[in-house]
Amino acid sequence: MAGSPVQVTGTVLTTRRVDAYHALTVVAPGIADRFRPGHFVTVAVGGRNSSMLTRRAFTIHDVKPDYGGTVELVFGVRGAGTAWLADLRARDTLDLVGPLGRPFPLPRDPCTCVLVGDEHGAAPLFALGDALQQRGCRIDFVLGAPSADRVFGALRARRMGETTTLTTEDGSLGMRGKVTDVLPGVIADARADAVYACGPMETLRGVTAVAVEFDIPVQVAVEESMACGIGVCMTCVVPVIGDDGVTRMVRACTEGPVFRGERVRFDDVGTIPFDALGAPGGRHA
Amino acid sequence: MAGSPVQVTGTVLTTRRVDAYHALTVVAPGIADRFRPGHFVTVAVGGRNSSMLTRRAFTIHDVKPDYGGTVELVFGVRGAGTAWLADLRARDTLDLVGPLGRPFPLPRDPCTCVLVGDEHGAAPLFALGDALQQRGCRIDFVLGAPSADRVFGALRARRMGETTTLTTEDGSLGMRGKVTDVLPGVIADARADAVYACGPMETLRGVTAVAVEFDIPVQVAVEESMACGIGVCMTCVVPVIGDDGVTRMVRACTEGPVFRGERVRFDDVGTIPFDALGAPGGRHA
Amino acid sequence: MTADLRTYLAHVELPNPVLTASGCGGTGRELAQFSDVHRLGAFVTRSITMAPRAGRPTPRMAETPSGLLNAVGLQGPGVEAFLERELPWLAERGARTVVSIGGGTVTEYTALARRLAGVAGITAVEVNLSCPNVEDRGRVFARDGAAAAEVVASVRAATPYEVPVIAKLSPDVADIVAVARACVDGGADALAMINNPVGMSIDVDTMRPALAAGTGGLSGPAVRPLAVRCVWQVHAALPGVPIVGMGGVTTGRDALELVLAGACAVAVGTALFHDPYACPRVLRELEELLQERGFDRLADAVGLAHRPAGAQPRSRSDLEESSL
Amino acid sequence: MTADLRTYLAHVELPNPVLTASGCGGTGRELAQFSDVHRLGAFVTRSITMAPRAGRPTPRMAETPSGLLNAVGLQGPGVEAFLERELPWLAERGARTVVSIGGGTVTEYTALARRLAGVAGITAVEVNLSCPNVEDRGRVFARDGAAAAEVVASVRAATPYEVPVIAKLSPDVADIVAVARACVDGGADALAMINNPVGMSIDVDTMRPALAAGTGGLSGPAVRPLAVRCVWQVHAALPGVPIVGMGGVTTGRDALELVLAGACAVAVGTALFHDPYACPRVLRELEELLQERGFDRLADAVGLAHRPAGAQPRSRSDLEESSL
Ligand SMILES: Cc1cc2nc3c(=O)[nH]c(=O)nc-3n(C[C@H](O)[C@H](O)[C@H](O)COP(=O)(O)OP(=O)(O)OC[C@H]3O[C@@H](n4cnc5c(N)ncnc54)[C@H](O)[C@@H]3O)c2cc1C
Ligand SMILES: Cc1cc2nc3c(=O)[nH]c(=O)nc-3n(C[C@H](O)[C@H](O)[C@H](O)COP(=O)(O)OP(=O)(O)OC[C@H]3O[C@@H](n4cnc5c(N)ncnc54)[C@H](O)[C@@H]3O)c2cc1C
Ligand SMILES: Cc1cc2nc3c(=O)[nH]c(=O)nc-3n(C[C@H](O)[C@H](O)[C@H](O)COP(=O)(O)O)c2cc1C
Ligand SMILES: Cc1cc2nc3c(=O)[nH]c(=O)nc-3n(C[C@H](O)[C@H](O)[C@H](O)COP(=O)(O)O)c2cc1C
Ligand code: FES
Ligand code: FES
Repeated sequence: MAGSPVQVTGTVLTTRRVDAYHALTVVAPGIADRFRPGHFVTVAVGGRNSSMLTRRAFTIHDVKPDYGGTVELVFGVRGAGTAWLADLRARDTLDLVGPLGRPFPLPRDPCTCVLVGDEHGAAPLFALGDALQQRGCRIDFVLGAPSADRVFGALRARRMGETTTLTTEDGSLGMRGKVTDVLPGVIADARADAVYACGPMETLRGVTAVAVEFDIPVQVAVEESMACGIGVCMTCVVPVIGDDGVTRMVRACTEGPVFRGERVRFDDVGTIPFDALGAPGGRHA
Repeated sequence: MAGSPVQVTGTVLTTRRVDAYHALTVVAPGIADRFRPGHFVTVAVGGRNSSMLTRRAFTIHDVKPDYGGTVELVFGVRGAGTAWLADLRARDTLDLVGPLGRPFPLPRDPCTCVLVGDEHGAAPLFALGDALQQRGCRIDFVLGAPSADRVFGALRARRMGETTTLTTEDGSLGMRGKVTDVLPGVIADARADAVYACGPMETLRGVTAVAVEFDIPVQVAVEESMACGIGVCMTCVVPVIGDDGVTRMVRACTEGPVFRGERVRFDDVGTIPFDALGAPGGRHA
Repeated sequence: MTADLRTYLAHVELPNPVLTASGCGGTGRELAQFSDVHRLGAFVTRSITMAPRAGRPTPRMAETPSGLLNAVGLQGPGVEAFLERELPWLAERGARTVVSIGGGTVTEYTALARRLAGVAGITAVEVNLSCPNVEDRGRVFARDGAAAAEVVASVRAATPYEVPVIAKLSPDVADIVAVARACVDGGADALAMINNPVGMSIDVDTMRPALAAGTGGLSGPAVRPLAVRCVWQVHAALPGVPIVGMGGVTTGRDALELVLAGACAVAVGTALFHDPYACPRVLRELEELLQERGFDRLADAVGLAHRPAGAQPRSRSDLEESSL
Repeated sequence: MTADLRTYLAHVELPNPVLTASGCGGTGRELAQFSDVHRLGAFVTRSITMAPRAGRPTPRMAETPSGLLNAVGLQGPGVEAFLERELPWLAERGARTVVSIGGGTVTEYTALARRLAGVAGITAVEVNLSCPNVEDRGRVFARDGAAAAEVVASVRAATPYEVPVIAKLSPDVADIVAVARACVDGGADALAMINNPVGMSIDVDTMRPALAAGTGGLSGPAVRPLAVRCVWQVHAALPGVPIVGMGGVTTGRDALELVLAGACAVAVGTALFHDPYACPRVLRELEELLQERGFDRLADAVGLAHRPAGAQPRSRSDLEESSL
């Protein structure tokens, strides 16, 4: 698929706030060149002498050809690492590794796709939407969040999508509820052929259930805690059913983060399913 | 002497380079108010989430009344902490605790004092010189360093001192040699009554030996590794002979950093002298 | 409503759970420049020895990533000078004082406990077991359950009934629970953990150990995961025993972490070197966190992380002790 | 002139002393995207088990100050799949491969050693002794000298003479030297240290352990002082035994620190997660530091900090092991 990932010390070009989110554009030619929608990068946080050892993972929101290639990340402040990122200013440098992960697979033939983004999960959907539209696909957006300020990209979705449906749990924007509440209607109305989704596990589980109901393929990008992002540490695993029907604990960073939704055993995330390959006391152990 | 130390989060007002040194002026009213020459501050380094736990100690070079009170520090880059400090810019904030330590005692009556500063040891001597001149003392400077760019404050010394003698080990400025090489001549010429010295232990040892030779009092400001600077950790001790003739391991941060030179057992720094109070197997143990 | 922060070391009530860690608060006078010592849950003294001790040569400290190595070597004036000059000052200020004691033999600990017995103003006696046993080729008492228990038993016997005896343990043992159990069986009313694991740093410029003493004790946030683990394991095995948790506490969140693991009090050590106001700040932050989480009493949070909360998604897996 | 960086694990020569740490370099393929695996001193595999293992539930990692907790639980495909799919790839690339093995019983370790015996492309066998001994209520082998020695002896017996056996030790024991000695007496040709001490972190928001497994192994710069101390102590006691030092190595300076303490090779673990180029970078930095200090050979720096340099002012004090 894409070439090898690279490490880049990039200069921050711009920083901006987008409602509850921060967007950082960083010069990173080697990463921008290889980008496919769904790729992510990991960034070092805290500067020299930081007590924070692990890189933070962020989906690439956008790439631009300026300055040889820039990548844009969109993130919410969650803990100390994202707080540090939010304090970066233009001309600071940022250490990135990427592009990482398995990007979204694209359909061969034009079809209708629903793109579901929950909170910052919306970030990768616009580059994906572009790629789909270039292949002649129709796209429809469903974006949601707990509240209006955390719905990311509504304007852009409205411009790009055939339809855009917004949901907030507090009803401050769009329909009151969750993306999964409105998804069946959107799929039915659009006569969608496929679903792409990005967001918390619980959302992806719900989206997958809906897609399975409609018997259409669904690609989900999962978010698991990652210590390395490059496939060496085995901390990011999720139980996924293989082509052979066997469940394995596979790495979200390299085999994923994009998986076929129905292959991910969402109910068993956070456990080792008893029938997984190598499960304690399991048939393969 | 001075009131209690305080913790202040001060704004950096200016940063400048002075040859091999960096000078930082920080708004810190509570510290500036209480300042006496010889006091030091400790500063937190590395920012939030820093892996560097211990504060770094710096003599206060100068205080000014601007903005309610500022302190100026002068330092050379040595390791990660001073490298971080050197990167600070105006408007950044710095967390200081001070004023700390026992300042230089001043003579009651006007007299002639030689002020010896080796490398950054020169930093506290100008405020000291001011105070001495206000009491009608004559002051003479001896400043030294390995090379010209590390001699601090030569110009100011020339303006303030009756005489100023500079030494460098490489001969790039003033006399080739060390401050201790020229000190006897300066004392003799000035008919000095007292010596104040600040610099590495080895220099203080030499200065003390010279002063003892001339049988004049000498006050030295020592530099020992300090984990707290406020007297609670006991890491900064030096062997010092008390009024009762007993050697004790005393804290450089609270009993010092200024000591009467002849009371410091320079030859035994880095050891526990066998006759120190509580020495292993010693008479008090 | 603010949470009830009172806590108990055995039957002794403390108004709040934030203590100084032994050897990190000086004589109390130094900290008093910044905040009142009587507002501490208790002031814990540096480890007091029979005779004056000059300690180790310098350098006594080296910084490590998120940690500090120290080799102070129990420098102090000896028990007589302590009782004469330090304890009365603390008592006058209304501080609750936990006297830490250190010795090289069981006899020395016992003599110290006897000397302290009946002295007014002592809230508890903490037995620093991380001292080399001169009768066992310098093996540290805390690394040998039997030796630790012997010290605790003799201190307990020499100490008045109403003064609790706290045994302070080191993490660098194969089985902290076994040592804890031995100390409790020996009569310890409470446990304190962790003392510093032994570490070392080498200066790559001088190519010699950074500390004059070679090795030193590692403290600070770097060791917090070890402290949380020790408190967790010991609380799981001995849920009735009060634990003073310490090791890398710098914020109220860190304190709460130890409380949730099973500590009913926490001590602040190395953080004091960075922030002389750390104790009142940690207390205030802890109070806020408890309030945010709806606790009426600190006591309800003690060891809470052991109790699988039905609603929590990750609670299905059982929690075993292994790094694998 | 650049220093001669060759080093020896017993009689096996490695072109340079920088290895990957077990469990931190994946299968080698992942790192090969960034730099050649044959340029490593050696590639150390994650610990291979007989049967496939799914490992522990997630979350498997938690960040701590300058440290990382992990509870992966030896996830892997089992020895057969390893020999079929992973080792040949490493051999093709010209990597020197140290195969780490892990088991729950002496029998399992022995079976693994037998299975590896005679397989081409194995430079050394590393015995990960930080596995719970299912026959001793889950007590980790590395915490019990006798059990560790038994494993080592049986692996040694099952392994061809020309393949060195490296015993990998944990720091969380009362006496690392005793365990090291037992392993060497049991036949270990070299020692590797340190594996992760057991730590824990509690999420103060969920009020539950941050790792699904509860406890986990602590790694990264936070533990480096423990690693330096262990290497120092073991090298002092067993100066002839080659030591692979690891624990928090992120730079050439860190590597040199372990070398000066007594390691003849160093492994890089957690740092790879942050910097996938860490191994060649650490090697380059180490090389520069050796050169700056005038070393002709890496070997001359090994354990150098033990030898009191006459000229050094701080060398008067003797170096004892105690945190006091
Ligand atoms: C593939 C992938 C893509 C992501 N893309 C985005 C994005 O585009 N925008 C965005 O806002 N966030 C994204 N996240 C989540 C983001 O990585 C976390 O919010 C961030 O790591 C939190 O760091 P912190 O220091 O602020 O929080 P802390 O909670 O202090 O982090 C502590 C540790 O936990 C890890 N961690 C915490 N939360 C997460 C999480 N949700 N996922 C993975 N690791 C976590 C951190 O990496 C760190 O090691 C993504 C995560 C993954 C795995
Ligand atoms: C009372 C006092 C006053 C000082 N005044 C000045 C001054 O005015 N200007 C100046 O340039 N320097 C001064 N120093 C020295 C200054 O504190 C150190 O250069 C600084 O701490 C080095 O920090 P680092 O992180 O750059 O170095 P590192 O070597 O990385 O520091 C590592 C650790 O060692 C300690 N340390 C290293 N060197 C020293 C030292 N020389 N003295 C004490 N601790 C040390 C640090 O505090 C830190 O804990 C003073 C020291 C003391 C004790
Ligand atoms: C400089 C220093 C001196 C210490 N002295 C003692 C002591 O005398 N007695 C004792 O029991 N513990 C002593 N300790 C250990 C602390 O009390 C505490 O157990 C340990 O440092 C962990 O807490 P912290 O990470 O908050 O510092 C000392 C620690 C430091 C850093
Ligand atoms: C994610 C992870 C997995 C590990 N897996 C193993 C393993 O399978 N076998 C083993 O012997 N050590 C394992 N270790 C321990 C490392 O090999 C190494 O001993 C330790 O992490 C210290 O080095 P570091 O601080 O450079 O990571 C693992 C460490 C980590 C962080
Ligand atoms: S994050 Fe390390 S293997 Fe996926
Ligand atoms: S630096 Fe802590 S007592 Fe002096």
